[in-house]
Amino acid sequence: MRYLPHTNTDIQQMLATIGIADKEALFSGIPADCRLSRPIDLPPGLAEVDILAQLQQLAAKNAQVSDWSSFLGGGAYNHFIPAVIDHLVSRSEFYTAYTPYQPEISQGTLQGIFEFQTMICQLTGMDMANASMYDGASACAEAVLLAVRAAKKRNRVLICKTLHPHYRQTIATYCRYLDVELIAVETDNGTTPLEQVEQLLDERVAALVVGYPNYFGCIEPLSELAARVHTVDARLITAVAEPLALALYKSPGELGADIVVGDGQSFGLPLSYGGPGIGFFAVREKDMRLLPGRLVGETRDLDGNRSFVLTLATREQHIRREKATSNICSNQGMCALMVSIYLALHGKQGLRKLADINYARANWLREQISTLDGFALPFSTPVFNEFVVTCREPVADLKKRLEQQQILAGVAIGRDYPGLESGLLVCVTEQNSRKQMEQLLTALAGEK
Amino acid sequence: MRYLPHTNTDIQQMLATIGIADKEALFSGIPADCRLSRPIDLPPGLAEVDILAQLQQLAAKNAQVSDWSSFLGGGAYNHFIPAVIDHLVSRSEFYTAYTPYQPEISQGTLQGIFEFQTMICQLTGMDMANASMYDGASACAEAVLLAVRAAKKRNRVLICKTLHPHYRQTIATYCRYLDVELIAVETDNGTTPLEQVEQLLDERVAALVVGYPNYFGCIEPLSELAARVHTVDARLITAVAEPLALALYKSPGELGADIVVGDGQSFGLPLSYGGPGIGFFAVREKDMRLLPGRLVGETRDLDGNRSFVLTLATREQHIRREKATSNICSNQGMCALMVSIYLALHGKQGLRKLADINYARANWLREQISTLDGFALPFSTPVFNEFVVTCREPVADLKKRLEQQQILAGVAIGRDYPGLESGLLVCVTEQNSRKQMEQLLTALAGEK
Amino acid sequence: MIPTDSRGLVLDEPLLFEQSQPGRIGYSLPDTEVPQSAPPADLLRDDITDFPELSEVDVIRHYTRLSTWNYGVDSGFYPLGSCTMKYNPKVNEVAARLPGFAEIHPQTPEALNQGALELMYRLEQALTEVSGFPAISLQPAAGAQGELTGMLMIRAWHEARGSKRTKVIIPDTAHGTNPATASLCGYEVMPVSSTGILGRDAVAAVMSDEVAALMITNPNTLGLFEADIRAICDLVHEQGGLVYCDGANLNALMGISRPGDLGIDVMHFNLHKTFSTPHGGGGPGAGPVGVAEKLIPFLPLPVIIKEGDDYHFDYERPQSIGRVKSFYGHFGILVRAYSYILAMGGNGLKKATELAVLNANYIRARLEGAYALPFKERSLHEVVFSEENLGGGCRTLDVAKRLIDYGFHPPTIYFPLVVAGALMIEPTETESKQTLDDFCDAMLAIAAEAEQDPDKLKQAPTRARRRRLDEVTAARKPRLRWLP
Amino acid sequence: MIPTDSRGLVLDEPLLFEQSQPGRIGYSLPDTEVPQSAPPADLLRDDITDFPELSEVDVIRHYTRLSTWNYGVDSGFYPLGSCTMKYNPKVNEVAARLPGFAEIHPQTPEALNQGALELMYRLEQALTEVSGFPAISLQPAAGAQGELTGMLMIRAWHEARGSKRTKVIIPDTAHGTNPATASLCGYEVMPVSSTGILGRDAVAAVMSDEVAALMITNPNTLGLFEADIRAICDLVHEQGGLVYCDGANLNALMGISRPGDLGIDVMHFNLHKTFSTPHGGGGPGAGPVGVAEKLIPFLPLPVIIKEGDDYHFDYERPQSIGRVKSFYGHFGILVRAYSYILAMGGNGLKKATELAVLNANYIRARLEGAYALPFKERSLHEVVFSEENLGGGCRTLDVAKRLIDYGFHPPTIYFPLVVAGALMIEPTETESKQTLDDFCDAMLAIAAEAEQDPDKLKQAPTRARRRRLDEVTAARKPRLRWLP
Ligand SMILES: Cc1ncc(COP(=O)(O)O)c(C=O)c1O
Ligand SMILES: Cc1ncc(COP(=O)(O)O)c(C=O)c1O
Repeated sequence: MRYLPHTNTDIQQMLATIGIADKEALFSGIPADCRLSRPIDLPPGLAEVDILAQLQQLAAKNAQVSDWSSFLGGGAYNHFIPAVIDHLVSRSEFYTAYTPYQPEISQGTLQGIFEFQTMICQLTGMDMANASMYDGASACAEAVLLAVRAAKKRNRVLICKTLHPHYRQTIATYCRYLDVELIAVETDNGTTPLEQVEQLLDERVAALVVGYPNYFGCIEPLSELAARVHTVDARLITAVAEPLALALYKSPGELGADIVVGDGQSFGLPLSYGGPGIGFFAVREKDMRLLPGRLVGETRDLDGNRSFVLTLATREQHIRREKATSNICSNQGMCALMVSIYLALHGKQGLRKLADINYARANWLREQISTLDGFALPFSTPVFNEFVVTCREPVADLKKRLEQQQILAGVAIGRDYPGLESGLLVCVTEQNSRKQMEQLLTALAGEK
Repeated sequence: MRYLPHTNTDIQQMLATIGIADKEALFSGIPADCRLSRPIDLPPGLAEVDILAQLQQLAAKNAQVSDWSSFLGGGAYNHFIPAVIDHLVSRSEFYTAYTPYQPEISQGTLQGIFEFQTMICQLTGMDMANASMYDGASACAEAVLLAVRAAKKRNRVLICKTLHPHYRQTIATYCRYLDVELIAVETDNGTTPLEQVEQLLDERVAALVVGYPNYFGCIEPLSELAARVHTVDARLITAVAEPLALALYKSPGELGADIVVGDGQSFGLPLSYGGPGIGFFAVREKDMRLLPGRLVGETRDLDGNRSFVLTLATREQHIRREKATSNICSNQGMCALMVSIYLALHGKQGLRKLADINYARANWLREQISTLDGFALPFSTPVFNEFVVTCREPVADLKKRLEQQQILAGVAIGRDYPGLESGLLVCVTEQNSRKQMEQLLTALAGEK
Repeated sequence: MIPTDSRGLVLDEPLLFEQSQPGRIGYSLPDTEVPQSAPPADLLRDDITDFPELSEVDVIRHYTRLSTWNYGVDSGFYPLGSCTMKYNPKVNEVAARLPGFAEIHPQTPEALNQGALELMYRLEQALTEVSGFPAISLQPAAGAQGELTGMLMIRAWHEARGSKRTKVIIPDTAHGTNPATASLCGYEVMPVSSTGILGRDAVAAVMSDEVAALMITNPNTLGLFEADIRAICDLVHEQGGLVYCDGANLNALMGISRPGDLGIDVMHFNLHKTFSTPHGGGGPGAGPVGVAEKLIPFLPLPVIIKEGDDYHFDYERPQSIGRVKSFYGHFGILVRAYSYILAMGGNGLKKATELAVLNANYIRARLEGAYALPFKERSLHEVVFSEENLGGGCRTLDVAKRLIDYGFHPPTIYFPLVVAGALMIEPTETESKQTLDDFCDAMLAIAAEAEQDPDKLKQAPTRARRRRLDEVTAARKPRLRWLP
Repeated sequence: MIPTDSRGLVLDEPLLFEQSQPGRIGYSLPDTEVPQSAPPADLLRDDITDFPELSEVDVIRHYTRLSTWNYGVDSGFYPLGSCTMKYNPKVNEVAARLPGFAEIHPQTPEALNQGALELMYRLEQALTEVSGFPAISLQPAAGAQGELTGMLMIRAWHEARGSKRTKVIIPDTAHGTNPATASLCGYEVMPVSSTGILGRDAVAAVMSDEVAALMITNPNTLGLFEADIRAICDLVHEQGGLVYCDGANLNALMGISRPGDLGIDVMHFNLHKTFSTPHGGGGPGAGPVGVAEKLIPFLPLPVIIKEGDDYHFDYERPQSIGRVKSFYGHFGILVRAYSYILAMGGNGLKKATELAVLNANYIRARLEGAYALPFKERSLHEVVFSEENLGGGCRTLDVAKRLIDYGFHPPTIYFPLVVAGALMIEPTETESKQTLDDFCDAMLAIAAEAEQDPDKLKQAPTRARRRRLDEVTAARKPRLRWLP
């Protein structure tokens, strides 16, 4: 076996050094009634060529977005990934390393994360960000926990229904057995109505959680929400599933958010059927010691050279154990690196330009669809690169019909939003050419 | 433009430092009548995504061997390439470096080539090998030049007709305007008849060039040829287009060859429509100072540490100019590295086992085809993984017919071998499963 | 041989922001293709302040140089205990990048991604076979999330039965994620101290009808098999509790013992340990959970099911604890793990375990004496020494840093907490005897240096990119981002 | 900023053979699937003596470590004159690896590989547009083989006209491949000395009816445009000769001047210089030739032609010089070059040239004075200094080695031969002003060190993997392979 370097001679010599007769004796500490008495019932190992052939067969049964016209978004975005990213993250010093516990030989990872933390701050307009969370949904759930912990006696959290359903569900799971009361905030014209928020806000509320853009692709009135939330000293948690929007729209930080979480998949991570994504988590200075997860800080070494190191570890499980701010240990280090490379490559200009393209195309398509017979726009609020249309044709039928033409028309939102059964969430990125959009329009119009 | 880092400010500052007003002035040394007075008439630069789309369209028009059943060989061999190779050669310290002129910061390339030279010696059974040539054909032509130069007054070289036609043609081109007389040696039973060789050998002959395996896949009687060639003190040049054969068959060195050249493409290089391949060139000690191309040798640095360095440069064009042993400058460094990784990974056992698989499959198929009506084996000499069959059906028709079934049946040899118009050269590697071979047999038998 | 003269050019590299030049670009974007448009001006953002502006070559050099300051498994021996730093096969990386895996969208109708679902289904089956648990969820993102998922299921199971237990027993050898997870589930942690191996009696002493579960690690973080495991499970079960197993150390057990057969109710796997997926400088991992029959209704959403030849996600599971993250699992990591299982086969996995244990015991045999061994039971995949025997006033940290000068990644240190100055060495099976010998030679040399020339240790590392860092200032005056 | 404190862990690594262990394996092979068989015993070889036996992880670590001892363009500035070490775009690497390019067999019928032929045809057209030559052959493997191909065509042209000329004029600034190539074509070399720029008169003085051709490099290896080129071409043509142009320096001319318009008869391109394909630690390159009308019949075999919408290889070319290698061209390199042209577009190529020339002149402006500039004409893409002004008895070699300590790859040294201790600096267009400033700062610091502390130069490098090597012993007692 090519991954196992032991020759028979090696094994014999090693057993002799250990002072046992055979490999069996290595397991003498395991009681007989704990032993598996048969071989593992899995097929014998395959040659590399056969592994790839088998996997290729499975891969061929999937609908690659490069072979389809895909207008799917809803928490995972089909953006182009420059070749540079894979080239750089394939450097094994990065991806075969562990969490940088030994800073003297981990400065590459550490400086990379420090830069990631910085760019997340810049994008979100916040003071500090951690080294990553699993994904946007779990980051959002941890943000709720932070807010509740920070607010001490308060245990209510308002969750806007416009927040991505997976985020809402994950929050619910994380809070399941904790003393947290989750209260849903209804929806109006695709965003969160300020009046209802005002009604719900009181001294029991620790935080309000809102998407930006929200699940409908709409831009929520963040600064208005912030103003109201802050009147009761609660925290505004903003969740960003499509962070490219932050290159075009005002940052949550600028608008008054207290915590900004989200998923960085848009920035250079393959769709990969939804995982791994990468959660980000940014806060104001005041919440620094409540942050979950790893943090990299700047310091100096004995020679006075600038260096980076994992810091404020007293927040973390390996030091604080049951009192830790979170149980997270492994995070999404490699994904953070990919995001950083993506952001560095696009830079200030490129990210804005890319956001402009996404905006222009999506809004063009939105307009065009709205002129088609049988389609309407339920919401008038500004959007970024995603929007909801309602269709006269049943959404399931429409989707099926378009699949015949190799088009993935969008995400049906009816299951998550009773009352919006006719709604289709359509996403447009720079990967959807005008030609693709025109084909979509023809196909949509083609209803018999 | 993302490959061009200059900002406008940079450019202005640089022009000021230079002391000129604009970029135009940079070209003041070029007379007006030498200037191009119009823009380059090529389309504007494309975005990365569009480059890949355009290239993918071209790529889609080609017959990938992974989508076809390919029994093509004839100088390029479809062997499996382990993932490790691409991973390692993608390390940019290797592939973005130049020829290792500065050994202090090129020990990676240098040790890699030293190991390559060593493994080529081990495989071929020779004393020393150079750092690579362009390909087998040009290496073979340079071997002829070496032999003529070494032999001083002799200018005749015998070329076996069984040698790969491209090798023969390349030799002819290289010798076109030199005082070298090339004499063809005929063929018998797929190999070179010793009697004819005996007749042609005399004091005018500098060398005989023979393939091993030859173009028909047959194993030439190397030691018998060597014995005869050496009676007149000429050199036996052995050319190996499928070096995997050397893991199974006796090495040319062991059998008496004086020069062994060939192409290493089989060892981990993609087919890539025939290039880049990699020429190798191995000689006996006596010819060391006549070797063309780069050579890496072992030495020590000032601290006494073992080090590697380009050596014996006085043979080369940059020192010896018109008296150099060759004009070669760039060689196939990255390919040499790929070959080395491939050989190191397969190792002594793996290479033999792989050769066994190739041999067993090819010889099984050869037997099976020979039992089909309408097919015959023109030669009885042992083969490695390639063999000639003759077909009753016109070869061109047969090939076309099988292409309908997504089968590339083999290489027609009639154009290069008048008299063998019915010959098809069939190659079998570990990439041709038994199932593929059975399909080929069914298809062959299916002639109406 | 010990690489004592290693040295070479390692280049400096400032922060991205420090290199940025206004107007420099590294992107390459297609045309807009439709009329330009923009959101209302009051929503529009200005420039992203201080965001970097670089060319492609700047970015390439930046990360290329950064990488050279790092040490990975591909650089050399990385015996980081509890982390199972085995070789990450390169074919797995190719597999995960196949366009039919990397370019598929999670919102695609299931019927159009049957290959992905089938792969995950097959992976679940393989994990079932290796672990003995009848059902698996691939959903959790990493080990700690697997723990959370598992403990939430335990709590849901209790609640479904109307049982309101409040406590979880956790041995003092446990990883920090165990108590942190118990807290996240609203449980109070009851530490129990073990003397190497957790005795049934120790558990009995604290077990009660207030205890919802025991969280145990097997083999534990000392590298020892919990020999009383069956009896302990019986005991906990008898008293109405459940048993969670931290499966981080499964690399010691493949083909040897199946946690699911021993009475464990739920266990997480770390695919990034046992199943060779890369650690990525911190992640992403994958932390599937395996459960006993009784916990199947509580599995997180969704669950893959096979109906006829078709694969689906099942969301209609009323007792489920719900969703713990978006979509389903770290698919890209799952592909790698499945590719590994295909390469190894059943026998290969067992052989991996045997050799991992052989390697750990070989190191133990070579170093015992020079280094103090607090627990004498037969080691499995890792061995834990203490700093007790060190001369010259040297501590575990000094040994670790000195190992860097010898070209090795240090072991895990100061964990588990029950060992004074623990040096937790897990070689894994992909290391050869030669590598182990080089490492042991270095360890022995360091032990001798501690006696004779302790400054060598205390000043170490001197050959790395950086010398020891001022971690105190880092924590006291945190600088967590660059500012101009 | 100058990276003066760079340091870090760089690991040792023995030779493959020294690590080999009998019986260790790194391969993974499919089953034989048919009955085993073997050739006659007397033909069978024994083991390959001393061939390495390693595991996959051994191989990975070996080459990973080796790579860290190297310096590439991605590591830093690499101003190796005449080599055009520009950035190698990563998308080109992806392009060349597309299965529809990498996995196609050269013996496939042309009708089945139309995409590959079309790509090459389009590349030829692009090279035609950039260079002004009406026809291109992509066949030659590298620049030197392009030279051979071109000079053979020149000779074939002469012979076809019954002309038996025997000499070739080559200026003393020429690259070694020029005279070596002329010899390979059976020509006698007539060196002609130039004072920077080759004067028409200097050529006239040696031109005769014995001269088959002039080989000229434009811009020449001093980085200067051969301003008399038109007159020289006219002169040579008038006297029945042809003009070969070494096109290695085309990076100075794109969009500015087309060699094919100036009277040149044949020129080779170095795609691995001007068109950004990687140098690969020595190769592979690609050395297409462009020819004037009169040489088209002599192009090497085969030639790509387009008939209707179909692309073919034409082999029926009776006047062709024949084949110079197997198959057709370094296709994998051609794909990269074409991908580069697509990325740059016509304007981008011109801009590349302008910035390459700007960069060279900027370095010249900053260093002139501190370093002696033997030729004062306006530089194009590179600038050549001499060692004349160096203090402290330092030589060009010392400057080069000291640059390593500053973290830069040295320039080309001691070439061209006409300059005493030449320092030939070619920055290329992909380097930023910041990088050039860092480099110039280092060069100026070194010039100062030469005066004040020459040992710094003479002992350099001290920070690289190795100090200076004993090259004399290497050549006197060559050890060209490992032996046990
Ligand atoms: C024993 C043990 N349990 C749990 C974990 C947590 O796993 P993860 O990092 O995948 O969340 C670890 C990881 O270090 C561990 O070693
Ligand atoms: C001026 C000049 N001519 C010719 C060559 C030879 O080119 P190649 O190395 O591609 O054979 C070179 C390469 O260094 C060169 O600089």
